[in-house]
Amino acid sequence: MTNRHKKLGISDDEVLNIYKTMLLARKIDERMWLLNRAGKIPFVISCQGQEAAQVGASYALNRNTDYVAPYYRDLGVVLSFGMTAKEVMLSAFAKAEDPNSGGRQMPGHFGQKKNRILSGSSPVTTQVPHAVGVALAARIEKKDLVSFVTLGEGSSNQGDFHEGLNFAGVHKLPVITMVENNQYAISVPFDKQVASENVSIRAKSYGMVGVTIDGNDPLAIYEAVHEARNRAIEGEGGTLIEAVSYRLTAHSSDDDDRYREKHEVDEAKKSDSLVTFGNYLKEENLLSSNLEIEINNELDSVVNEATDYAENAPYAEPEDALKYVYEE
Amino acid sequence: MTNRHKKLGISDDEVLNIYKTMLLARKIDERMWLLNRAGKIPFVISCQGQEAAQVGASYALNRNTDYVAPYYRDLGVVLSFGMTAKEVMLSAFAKAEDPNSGGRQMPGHFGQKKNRILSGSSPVTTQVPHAVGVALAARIEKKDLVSFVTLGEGSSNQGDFHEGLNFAGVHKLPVITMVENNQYAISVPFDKQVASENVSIRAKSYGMVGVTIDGNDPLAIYEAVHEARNRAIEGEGGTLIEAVSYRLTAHSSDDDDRYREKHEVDEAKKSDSLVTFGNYLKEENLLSSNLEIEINNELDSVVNEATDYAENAPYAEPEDALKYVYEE
Amino acid sequence: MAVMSYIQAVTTALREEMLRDEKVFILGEDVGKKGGVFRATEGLFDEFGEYRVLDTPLTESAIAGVGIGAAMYGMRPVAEMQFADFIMPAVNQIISEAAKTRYRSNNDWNVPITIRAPYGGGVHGALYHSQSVESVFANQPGLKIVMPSTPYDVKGLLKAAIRDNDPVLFFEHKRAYRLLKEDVPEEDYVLPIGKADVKREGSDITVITYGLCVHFALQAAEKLAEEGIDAHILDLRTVYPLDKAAIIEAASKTGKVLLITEDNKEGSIIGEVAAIIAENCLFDLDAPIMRLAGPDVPAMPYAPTMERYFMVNPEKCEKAMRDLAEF
Amino acid sequence: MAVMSYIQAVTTALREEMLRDEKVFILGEDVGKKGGVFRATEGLFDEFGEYRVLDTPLTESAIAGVGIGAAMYGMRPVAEMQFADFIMPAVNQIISEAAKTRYRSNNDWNVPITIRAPYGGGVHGALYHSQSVESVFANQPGLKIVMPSTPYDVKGLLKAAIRDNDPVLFFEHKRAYRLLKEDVPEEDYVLPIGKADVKREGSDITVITYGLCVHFALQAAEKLAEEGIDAHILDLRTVYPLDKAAIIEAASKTGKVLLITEDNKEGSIIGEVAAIIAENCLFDLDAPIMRLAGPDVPAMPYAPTMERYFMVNPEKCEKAMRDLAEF
Ligand SMILES: Cc1ncc(C[n+]2csc(CCOP(=O)(O)OP(=O)(O)O)c2C)c(N)n1
Ligand SMILES: Cc1ncc(C[n+]2csc(CCOP(=O)(O)OP(=O)(O)O)c2C)c(N)n1
Ligand SMILES: [Mg+2]
Ligand SMILES: [Mg+2]
Repeated sequence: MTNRHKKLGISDDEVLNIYKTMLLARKIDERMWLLNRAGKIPFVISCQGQEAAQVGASYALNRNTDYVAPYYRDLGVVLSFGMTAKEVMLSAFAKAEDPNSGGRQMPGHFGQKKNRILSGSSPVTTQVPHAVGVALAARIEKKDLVSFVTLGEGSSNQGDFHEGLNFAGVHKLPVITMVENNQYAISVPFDKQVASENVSIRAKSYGMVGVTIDGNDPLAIYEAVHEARNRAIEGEGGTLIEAVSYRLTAHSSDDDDRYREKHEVDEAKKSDSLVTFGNYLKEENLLSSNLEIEINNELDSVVNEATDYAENAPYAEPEDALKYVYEE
Repeated sequence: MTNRHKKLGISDDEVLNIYKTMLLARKIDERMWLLNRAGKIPFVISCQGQEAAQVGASYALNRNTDYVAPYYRDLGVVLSFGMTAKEVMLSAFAKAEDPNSGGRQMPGHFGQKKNRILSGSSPVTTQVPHAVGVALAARIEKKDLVSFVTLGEGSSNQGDFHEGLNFAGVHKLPVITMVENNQYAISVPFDKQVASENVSIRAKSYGMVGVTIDGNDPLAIYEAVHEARNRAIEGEGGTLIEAVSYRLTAHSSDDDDRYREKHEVDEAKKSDSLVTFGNYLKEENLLSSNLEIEINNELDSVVNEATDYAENAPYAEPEDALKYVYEE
Repeated sequence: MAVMSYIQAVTTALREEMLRDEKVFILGEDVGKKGGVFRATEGLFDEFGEYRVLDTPLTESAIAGVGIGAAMYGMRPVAEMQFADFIMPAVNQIISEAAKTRYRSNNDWNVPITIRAPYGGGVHGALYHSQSVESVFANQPGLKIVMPSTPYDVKGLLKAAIRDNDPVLFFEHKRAYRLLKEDVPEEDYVLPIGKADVKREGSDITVITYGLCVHFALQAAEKLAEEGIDAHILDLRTVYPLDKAAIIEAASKTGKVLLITEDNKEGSIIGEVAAIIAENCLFDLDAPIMRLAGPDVPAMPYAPTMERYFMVNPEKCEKAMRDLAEF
Repeated sequence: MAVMSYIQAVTTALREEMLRDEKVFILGEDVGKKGGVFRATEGLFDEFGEYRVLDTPLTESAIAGVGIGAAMYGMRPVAEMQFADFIMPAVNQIISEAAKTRYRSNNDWNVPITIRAPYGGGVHGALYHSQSVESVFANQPGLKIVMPSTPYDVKGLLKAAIRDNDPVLFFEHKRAYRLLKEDVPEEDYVLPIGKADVKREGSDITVITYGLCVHFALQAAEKLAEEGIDAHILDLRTVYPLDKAAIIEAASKTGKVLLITEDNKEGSIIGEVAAIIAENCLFDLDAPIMRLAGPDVPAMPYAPTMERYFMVNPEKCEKAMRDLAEF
């Protein structure tokens, strides 16, 4: 009897890495909320509830060649693609050394060229055509790589989603789109936002394969992305994946969350992937109590060090605001 | 044995009116090409090949209450909704009396408030959200009317199509969207333009009914729009109709058409609805040779009179360019 | 009279107009159940119901476009763009449609829509929650752009915008929302769109500005008054089309003109103001026309050091005004 | 040297750059098989194949956005907007993305895209095939906007745009396409983006303009020369960011300045030019800064009477230049 991850070709080490990356994302996120409530950082926007999809998907990609165009919740994606906790914290504190933007953008606005993480902005969904553009470039240059782009379900109603995916569909470009359906777009719930029964059915509009997956199950997501990547590399075009989970926090530190019922959130917490996936690893005897403590300690010190470093790092000089408008 | 139009509840008179309106559209269109080639009007953009869909659809609407947001080929729609040949010709000649724009816009840019024809622009697909807005207003005001909007299949890739139809879908608004799929968007054929197998499947993205209909068959279109209107009035939301035909002319008088094969056009002409629908009426003994000649003569003189009137009508004064920027 | 914050003036104007005219309705992202991310529409969903305070999908082009369609039908939509920065996907609908419908239809159709959006910086909003976007639209005849500086002006001008039979962009400074408070009449009143307003009479120098910068300039003026420098301050209020007569009068009055905007300098509204002056009352000037504005960088950064460097503030105004007075 | 029309210069520059650098590719509506609705890309599809001259779906935001993504990857896309009027759906991608990527990423990423679009009127194009749209973008640091006036400038500036490591909007006057012809070197050359160019030396009055109006002004200048009025004509060439030094020099030289644009007057590029002059060399002026522009109506009408009324032409230029000289 092989277990689920072995069937997918994931080694025991790798599956533990997936878990660790999810946990690191969660821990950084939680720390940012504490820092925000302590008045140390002005803003936080969370990955909580979406780590499984983000990390599961990333591990199914080629993290040395593929390009990602993440959105603001994708802490799990960027950590998987090589951004460090320290770098994330430098961005949270808006310090000069932040590789995403040198402290120019709010946290969650990822970008790091050396790890092929496309720089992102705040207006939602603009990254979809960008990812299609990378896939088009890969086609022109005959490179075996895919581009991976994420967005929220609310954002899947924007014109750029339609135009971008149709463009990819016409040319069967190697782009994987993952909609992280966390049920809400700030206060507006799914049914006031998306007219279709689910998001993945929209794939039909683009001649693509579309699948809806449990976003709390990193292995299910891994499998879907893995298959999507194979199709993409074979020239069979893009895939639209809908990862269904729930936004466990308020929309951001500026949001009060009063528009939804507490019991709905409590209910969702029962499927929290950190718990359920941890349980899977325990059942598979990969995560002993000792190891769990060890991992937690290790990640806590990573987060502590990152926080300390970032807190003490300098801001950019005021006049640095003038730099890099054009090539210098 | 009842014939097709009776089954649909269309009287003999009405079915002849459909034919006459289609023929009038064709004749006006042909005249405009002649005028263009004679150097009398600078531009023409055609309805040829799409008259059946336009007129069939219009007759299934309530032409006294419903709103239409036509696109530039919809001569058949606006004639059905009450615009006269003379008014169309005034627009072709850009004369002051043109009710669409007073000679400000190119021909094909329809608009006439008294007939509830929304004013249109050149950037494609912007009319889709407008039609949704009318439907939303009808909902707010509890009016039993629908709005009807048309566009080309190329235009169905624009962001405004997606955003507009999703908006309508979420609120189940009474809007009927008809995509006139004439196989080309200027030079770009369907398969380089639309990634889905057909356009109507996109209805699934919006929780709507979608149907693909032979655009050369006015009765089939009538039936589809009739059903769509009933659903809309019952609060069951919008419908996406794809009317498949072929663009029988070049894109416009500025286009040379070299990107497609002549035999493809010749082939399409065999299904020209003016011929096939004329044959239907003949088979049903509604269109005798005498009547056909009579109708042709009647419409020819309508077109002649319209042309003469418009040609001799005055342009707006130069300084009229300053009028109506804001309410005066 | 009631003391009202800038944002309370927004809510009050919306509510009064909705009560006055059934055709007025609100649409936008999170405007309904949540009452808006800044709470500009707080309470209105409960009072007027879903279809008069409609939570839309996350689609700015549709918000504008559906609003335009409803306006053509005869409604009076008030569309909210959650942040001015996010109006960009709606530019086609605003510029190609709203602005041109009356003209292109030869006065047959019109579009009485109001589009509200919070703009401006100094709130740690970084590049995409801090921008001034008015200059994108300030070359589009058919549009009007209103940018009020006080709660009193907000109430009177927002009501005027909603009643206007043409499209109005109504930009509210988000830092002003809770910062600025003043007495506002509880009665109904409207203020004229298209008219600038003298916010301070003075005889030594003329400052022409709008939005939050009006306050910075007023604060600076009080300081400078102690030094004997008497500043005349004109609040543009409507930044497109500009009130040329008021600009010419204010500039001619002192012959020394400082123009202030929070926007990037090049291509901003105040360039046009300078051109109007240079065209119409050049020989009344005793000093070059000075401009104080944000630097020409894409938008203001998040880090407090750089954000402060970008933003106009009372100290920068004071210095520029003193320099001009001493010219 | 070869005699080339303005549009042939476009095609030549594109072709030479595609031959020089494999990363250069073209995308847009009808640019491939048809060779463009104006035939700017004629022959390139056959020479370079589909993926270097790509017919895209009818989606301007995707054309810009896909181009931006490809540019971030390292390609050099040249995107065509079929008409400048239809760039509006792409404004979000251009302003929020292309313009801000270098800055927001602290110089990590850049977007070497060129976006070409035919603009301008006088071709019976009516409201939506005649507009000047530059002012929508001329307040967006990170962007460059080039508007060449001659075939020679087209070739040198389009090559420079394609090689530029930042996004460039390249607006071509559609009436110039076949109207203007001149000798153009067959060798490779580039002209500097950001630099204005003196198109005529003169000592009595200064005309600052760009695009097709440069020719109208030159024609008028020849006529006025017979009357002894000697006009200095500065072609801005890059309208954003402006060449301030050249503007100041040209304005100071004669002390009498006429600014000309085909765009609507209020909020156009020439307002900023006036502001630069009023800020930097006011005391060198002997006359108010004059402006000649389109009227402030949404766009030019189709009917020939009204179109002519809207458009700048040599006669209007001549009259304005004479008025200024006689001031
Ligand atoms: C174009 C645009 N409009 C509005 C916003 C403000 N905004 C930020 S996030 C958000 C909701 C996004 O919802 P969804 O796409 O479901 O993503 P989620 O936050 O739920 O992950 C909104 C409205 C924005 N960032 N961009
Ligand atoms: C936004 C925009 N981009 C480009 C154009 C130029 N243009 C006019 S019609 C057309 C093709 C439209 O094709 P389709 O939607 O299939 O309609 P059809 O003309 O075939 O009926 C194009 C590209 C335009 N009018 N608007
Ligand atoms: Mg969501
Ligand atoms: Mg078509």
